[in-house]
Amino acid sequence: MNTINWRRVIQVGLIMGVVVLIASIIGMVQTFDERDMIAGLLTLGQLLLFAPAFYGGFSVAGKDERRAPVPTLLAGLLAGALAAVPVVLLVALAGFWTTIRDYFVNVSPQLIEILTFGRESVSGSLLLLGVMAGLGLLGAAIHLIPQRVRRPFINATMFTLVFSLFSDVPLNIANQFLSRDLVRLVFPSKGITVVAAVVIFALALAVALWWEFSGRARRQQQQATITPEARRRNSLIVMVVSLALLLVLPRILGIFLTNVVAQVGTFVLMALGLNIVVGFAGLLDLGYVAFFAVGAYVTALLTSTGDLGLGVNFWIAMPIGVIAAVLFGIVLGIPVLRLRGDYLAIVTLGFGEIIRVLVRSDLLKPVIGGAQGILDVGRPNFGSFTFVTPEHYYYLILAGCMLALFIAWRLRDGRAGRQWMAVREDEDVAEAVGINLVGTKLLAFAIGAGFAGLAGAIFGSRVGSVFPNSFELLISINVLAIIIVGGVGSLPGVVLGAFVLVGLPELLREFVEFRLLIYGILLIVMMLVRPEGLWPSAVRRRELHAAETDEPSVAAAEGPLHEEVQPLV
Amino acid sequence: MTLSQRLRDIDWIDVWLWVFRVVIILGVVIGITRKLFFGAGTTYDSSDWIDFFISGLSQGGLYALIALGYTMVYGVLFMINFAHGEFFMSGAMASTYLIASTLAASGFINEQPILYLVLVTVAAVLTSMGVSLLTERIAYRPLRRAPRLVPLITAIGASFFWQYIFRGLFGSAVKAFPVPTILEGRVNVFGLDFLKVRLIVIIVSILALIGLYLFVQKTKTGKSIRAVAEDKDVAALMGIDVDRAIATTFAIGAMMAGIAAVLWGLVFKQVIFSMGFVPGIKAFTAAVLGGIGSIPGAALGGFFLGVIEAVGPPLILEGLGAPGAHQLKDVTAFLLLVLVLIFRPQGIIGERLAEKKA
Amino acid sequence: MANILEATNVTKRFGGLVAVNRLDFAIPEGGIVSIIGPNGAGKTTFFNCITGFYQIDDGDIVFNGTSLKGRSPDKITRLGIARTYQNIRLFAYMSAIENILAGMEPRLNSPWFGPVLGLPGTRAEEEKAVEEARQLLRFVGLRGKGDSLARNLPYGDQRRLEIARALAGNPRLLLLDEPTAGMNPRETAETTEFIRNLRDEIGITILLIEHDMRVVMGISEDITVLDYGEKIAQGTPVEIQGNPRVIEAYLGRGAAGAAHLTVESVEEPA
Amino acid sequence: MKRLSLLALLALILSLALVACGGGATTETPVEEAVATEASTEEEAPAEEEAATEEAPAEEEAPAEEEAAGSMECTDAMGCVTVAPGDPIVIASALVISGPNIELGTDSQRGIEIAISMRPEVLGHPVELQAEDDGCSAEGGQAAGTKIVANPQVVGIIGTSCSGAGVPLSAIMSDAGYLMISPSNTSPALTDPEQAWKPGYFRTAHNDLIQGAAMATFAFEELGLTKAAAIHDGDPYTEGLASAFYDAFIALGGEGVGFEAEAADATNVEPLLTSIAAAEPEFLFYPVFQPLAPLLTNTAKTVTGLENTVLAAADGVFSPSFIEATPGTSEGMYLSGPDLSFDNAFYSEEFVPMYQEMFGSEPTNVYHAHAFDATNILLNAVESVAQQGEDGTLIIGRQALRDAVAATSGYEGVTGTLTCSEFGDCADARIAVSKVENGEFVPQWSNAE
Repeated sequence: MNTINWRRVIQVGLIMGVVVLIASIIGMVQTFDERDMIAGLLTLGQLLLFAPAFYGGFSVAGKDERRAPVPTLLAGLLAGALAAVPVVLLVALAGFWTTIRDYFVNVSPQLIEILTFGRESVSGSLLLLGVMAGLGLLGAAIHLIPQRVRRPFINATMFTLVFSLFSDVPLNIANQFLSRDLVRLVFPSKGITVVAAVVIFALALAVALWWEFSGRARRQQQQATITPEARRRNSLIVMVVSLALLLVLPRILGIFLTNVVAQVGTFVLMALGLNIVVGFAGLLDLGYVAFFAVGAYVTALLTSTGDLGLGVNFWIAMPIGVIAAVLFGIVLGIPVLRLRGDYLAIVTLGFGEIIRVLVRSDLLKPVIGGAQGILDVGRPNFGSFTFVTPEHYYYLILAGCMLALFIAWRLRDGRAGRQWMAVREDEDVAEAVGINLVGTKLLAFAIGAGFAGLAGAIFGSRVGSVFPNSFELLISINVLAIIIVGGVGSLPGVVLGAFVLVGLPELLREFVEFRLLIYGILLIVMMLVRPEGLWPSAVRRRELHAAETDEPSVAAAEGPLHEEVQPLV
Repeated sequence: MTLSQRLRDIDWIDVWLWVFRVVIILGVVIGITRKLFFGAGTTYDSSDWIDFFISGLSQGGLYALIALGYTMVYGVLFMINFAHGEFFMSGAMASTYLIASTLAASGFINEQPILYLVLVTVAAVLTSMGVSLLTERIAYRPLRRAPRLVPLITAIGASFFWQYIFRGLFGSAVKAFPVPTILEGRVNVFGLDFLKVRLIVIIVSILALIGLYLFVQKTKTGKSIRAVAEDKDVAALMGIDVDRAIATTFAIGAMMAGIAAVLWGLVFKQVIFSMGFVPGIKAFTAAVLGGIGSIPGAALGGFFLGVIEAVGPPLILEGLGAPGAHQLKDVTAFLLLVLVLIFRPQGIIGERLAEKKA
Repeated sequence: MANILEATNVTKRFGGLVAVNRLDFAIPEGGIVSIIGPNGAGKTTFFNCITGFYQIDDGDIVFNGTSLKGRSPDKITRLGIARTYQNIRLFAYMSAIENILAGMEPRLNSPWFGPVLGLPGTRAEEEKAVEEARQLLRFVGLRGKGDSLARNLPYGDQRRLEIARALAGNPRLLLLDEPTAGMNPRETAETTEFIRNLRDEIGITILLIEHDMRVVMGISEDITVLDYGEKIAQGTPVEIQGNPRVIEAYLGRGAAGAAHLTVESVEEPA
Repeated sequence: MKRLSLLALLALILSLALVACGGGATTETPVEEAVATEASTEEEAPAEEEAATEEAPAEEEAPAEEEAAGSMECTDAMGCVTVAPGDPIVIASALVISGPNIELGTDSQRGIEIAISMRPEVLGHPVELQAEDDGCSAEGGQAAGTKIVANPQVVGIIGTSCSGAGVPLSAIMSDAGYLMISPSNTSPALTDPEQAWKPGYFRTAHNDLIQGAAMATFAFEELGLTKAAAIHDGDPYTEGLASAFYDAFIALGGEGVGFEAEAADATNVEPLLTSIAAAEPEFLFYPVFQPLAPLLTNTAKTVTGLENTVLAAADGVFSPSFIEATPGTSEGMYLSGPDLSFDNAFYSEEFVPMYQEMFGSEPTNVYHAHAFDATNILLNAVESVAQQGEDGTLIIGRQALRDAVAATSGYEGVTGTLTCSEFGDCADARIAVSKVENGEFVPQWSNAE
């Protein structure tokens, strides 16, 4: 590429500029600016501001390996600068339109200050323009580095950014093992110190370079020559090690992170259930929270020592809660499971909303506490040992997740899994080969409900009280987003999805306000770009990329199946 | 045939569905009887019932206008445009914050009330259309050949996206929608006492519905939309620009949502970023009630739902002795949706959906 | 020979349109019977009525002494009726072997929780099923293709796989909806031979819808001709070839006197 | 891109493992020692504490304790916080600082920040605030509580904002030996030993029962109205307050003509109000939030039968934005809330100007004052119980701290004179009722008079 594709440069630059503008004008930049990543140097808000410029530069430079440096750099510079133009205009606008805040509430003086690096508007704007142009240039310049250096370099940078963004994780771990003074040296209040960042970057770079230059080739070779037995043995070792790691995890993480993991685990449990419904059987359920609520309320009512409760032992109440959720799933499922696709989605949404309204209603207040919820939910115990701390619940949830994973895995590979897959692919034909549609769907629905009920039972006990506002539609959407982002139908994907969508926001409380916005963007982007999810199941991957990858016959791609079968998500 | 054989031949699902039907019908009958003949709960006089009814009717008009967007898009693409409620919200928010509040502050609102309403409506309609076209272009069009649930999921994503973009732009507070003083108060028509704004809503929504129906039936654009709804491939062969027709469908739906947004402001006098979600679901319910894909169906479903929501709680729920009856009106609405989908999926006046569509 | 399936007075309406009108129809056990007729004559609709996909409005269909009226498709399949589709409907993203295993549903009895508890019965049944599925694959000539996705198989293989899936449930009656549609003459001949073998070797009764007259006339023992949902003729291939009503239905009224229905003249594309 | 992110993830996990292993190796000895010390501490303190007590604090305290061991011992039944020389005294906050109720939480947090800035040093140590988010929900309170008790340096918690979050948080902090003072929990359950009360729970906010009773008294006695109705939206706060009012009104001898509920996200409230109007109430109390409160206010004016009904709401909407959202229609309405016309000069002359200076706006809610008082009570207690070493080390006993807060009596704060009850109700429960006149809140009446 020796000439600049001006159209593309302008297009990319302006798109990035609009992204930056929107992030600024809706208050994201300002809110995220309170999060230090590298103390005194970089905040999350600035990252949000600068990343598009960098990416713009990176993307306009293109993928062509043989390119002249000057046009490449020029294109990057221009794209970066263009990405700054909309916000610079915003700064200018805010300069003379003093009442802008009456209209756009987040265009605050603080935002302008962030955008202009605390200087007065003209020099600040120019600085911003310069910085973003420079970043665009850098983004483009990345392409000029030889690939073997480039990759480790990018990886090390990413690692440093991720490390500093989620510095809570290493901080809490370090707190477990190191003295406080030492910890403070690396982690001030939030984020990490500049020196620490440099050290971490250097270390990461060294590791990545070593990996790139010495390791990669050899490992790839090994990978190729490995025997199936050895692979099986390796995966067994991996499983044993990870299980051992899971067992000692609370010791490593400390109480706060353990609680986060327990929270993630609750969602893993629910997502495993919804994954059976949506991923295996292809039934979109938007009212999934209803079963979570049933499990939580039934268990809470049985175990609570308060006015409404019966004071039953948790170990008796929990299975009853699960069974209640399953029965509820069946009772609801029977009428709705004859509906198809999107109608089912809407009806389940309606049921979820009905449950949400009912749990807080005056109608059921005498029974389930209405708005005031249920207090003093019972805790599980073994003899005189009672579950209290997040650590205890971690093990309970871990056991629940393991059980659910096992059940989901065995069912998927068994007859039921095959029936679900057939129903998902073509209901009519599935019925015509002798599969009882309602029974098969009901089974998925009931098992999914059971997992959610279990999650609810543990949730109520862990939190110690049950209030209606824990059962909003949002939970359903959250769980759905988990399985979509993780990979529909994929068991490891579900776990990964829960960590990304529940664990990360838990670590970044700043996200909370923008959580749903980010979910919305994620759902759209995932569907457009990577519908199979982050960690897709083998089946799903071949479904969504069958046409691109494996083509034993060219004719097949054009065969009658192409139009006919629509695998549901 | 032995007893056990007979038992095996019984479809237990049908049995359960019958039980379900009977329970619901019994509930409704008992509730109404107790209310009307045994005076359960508060006693209402006839003017109260008329108030319930009119209020429900005008609310239904709003639902109907929003429902049109759902029904038209469903008719053409067979997808539930979950984000349609946000198109409605965007029109209301943008027109209130950017136009209405400025015009109200300058006193223009009462000097030129008609012009004020026109300007606000134009702003709302344009915003709704813009948001809708942007959504269609980015989140739906690339997925037109994808499995059906894929666009539904992007639609859910788009719904949250717009909601929180507008929250970010204008904040999370309630904003007053300025109403010209001439529209305040009541008016007497045919011996019935209407709030002026309620009457306006009912009239405007009926006019808009008729106008839209004629548009779709009579104009060239309307015909091309119907052709695309019948069969996209054939329509394309006939020289119809399918993308354009679909975009037009979205734009028309959004236009109705924009009109609904202004009417909404006149009635409830306030806007907030979260205002689109619940009306969106309700309007979708209305569209399904009437028979999704049909314009008169959406209208009928909207009015029906509005009236049921207003009259149902005092008439049926209070009759059954439920405390806090109005809190449960969403339950009535969604139960109605569930019942219709289970027992009459084609809706009140809808045609039976062909196999490939259902 | 006893009739395995008897349809009496079967009527199916869609709104105002009568798709199948008062049709009487019977298939003798072990026979190969065909239904022909112009497009839209109601052939596939009648298939759908037999398999329970449509509920018939009037009349009755009795299979092996049991009325099929009001039964759901899965129950009918479990009674021993299997079918294929005009436009192949495999589970496209399942492998060939999984498709056949799905077709074996009517014969599988292990409970859903079997795999979770590791019940020996379940495991034995699964192992046996996989073994039988592989045999079936070999039988239809798809040896070694068990793990490819159905959608990636060549067209002819897909047809065969669909038949294998239908056979997997050990049906007594097999309904084939245009099994040679889209095939070249050589494949068509092979398939015809294959169908005949099915009856001769396994003893399955076969009901065929077909447009290709070579196939129909070649293997059918009895042919029923439908037009606008009504039976206009029934008989042996020879009888049908000479029937003026049939020629009229296919070629229009004017041609009736002039033309004699030959095998070539009615061949039409799928 | 995919490989890249996967690699980054892998690297993160690897490095975590490295940190963990490396850390483990170098500090093995101290940890063992810590365990040993922990054991000995426990022997000294044969606690009523269950097996589940925090381990982290012991591990952390141990080395520090050794330094100071020469001069001081921790004799507290529930353990101590040791503040090394130069280290800050850490107090935590658990307030709603995100989501729809953000105004409530940030306002309280500002109260805390003002209190800290007014007394930057306590016993020679700076005061540091660890701010957490209670999310205004049970799980939010649970998460915030866990995070706070993971830090053994925290002496006490100011929070939570919402009662729903307070329930799990009070259980967690109580088990861990901490104490909390809430500036805005008003649910009666939290200080009811039969329900959710836990040792170590205190609050400077008034109990709902008091506000409900005050509003009832105002309506029945001051305005002389005899027929009242109430509406809530299913939120624990609004339901609690509405029913407290309704019960108190009937107890006073008035007639309750309707206790209704409406969804918080309702749109068409006209049928509800028509229903209520049919019962002809003279006084209608709806202590709900935005957007329901303005919606009810705007609609009530147009409903036949409610023209002369007196409308009233509570502190959930006691803010200028409510008046902006109800132009004209809220005129003449009554709003109840904590008495902010505190007749001490300190509040109006020092506190509010300071608030404006630090945060650039008028107070957005009422509970900043309660948070301010809560912070001061906590810091006073720290001052009174801390053992001070020669080098400046502080040892603060947790049980002693609770006792000191519980003993608060006649404390002159900005919200009045505070005395803590046995179950942690410390508020000087002065409720004021204001009337909206010409778009301003004009104080009318207070239950203190």
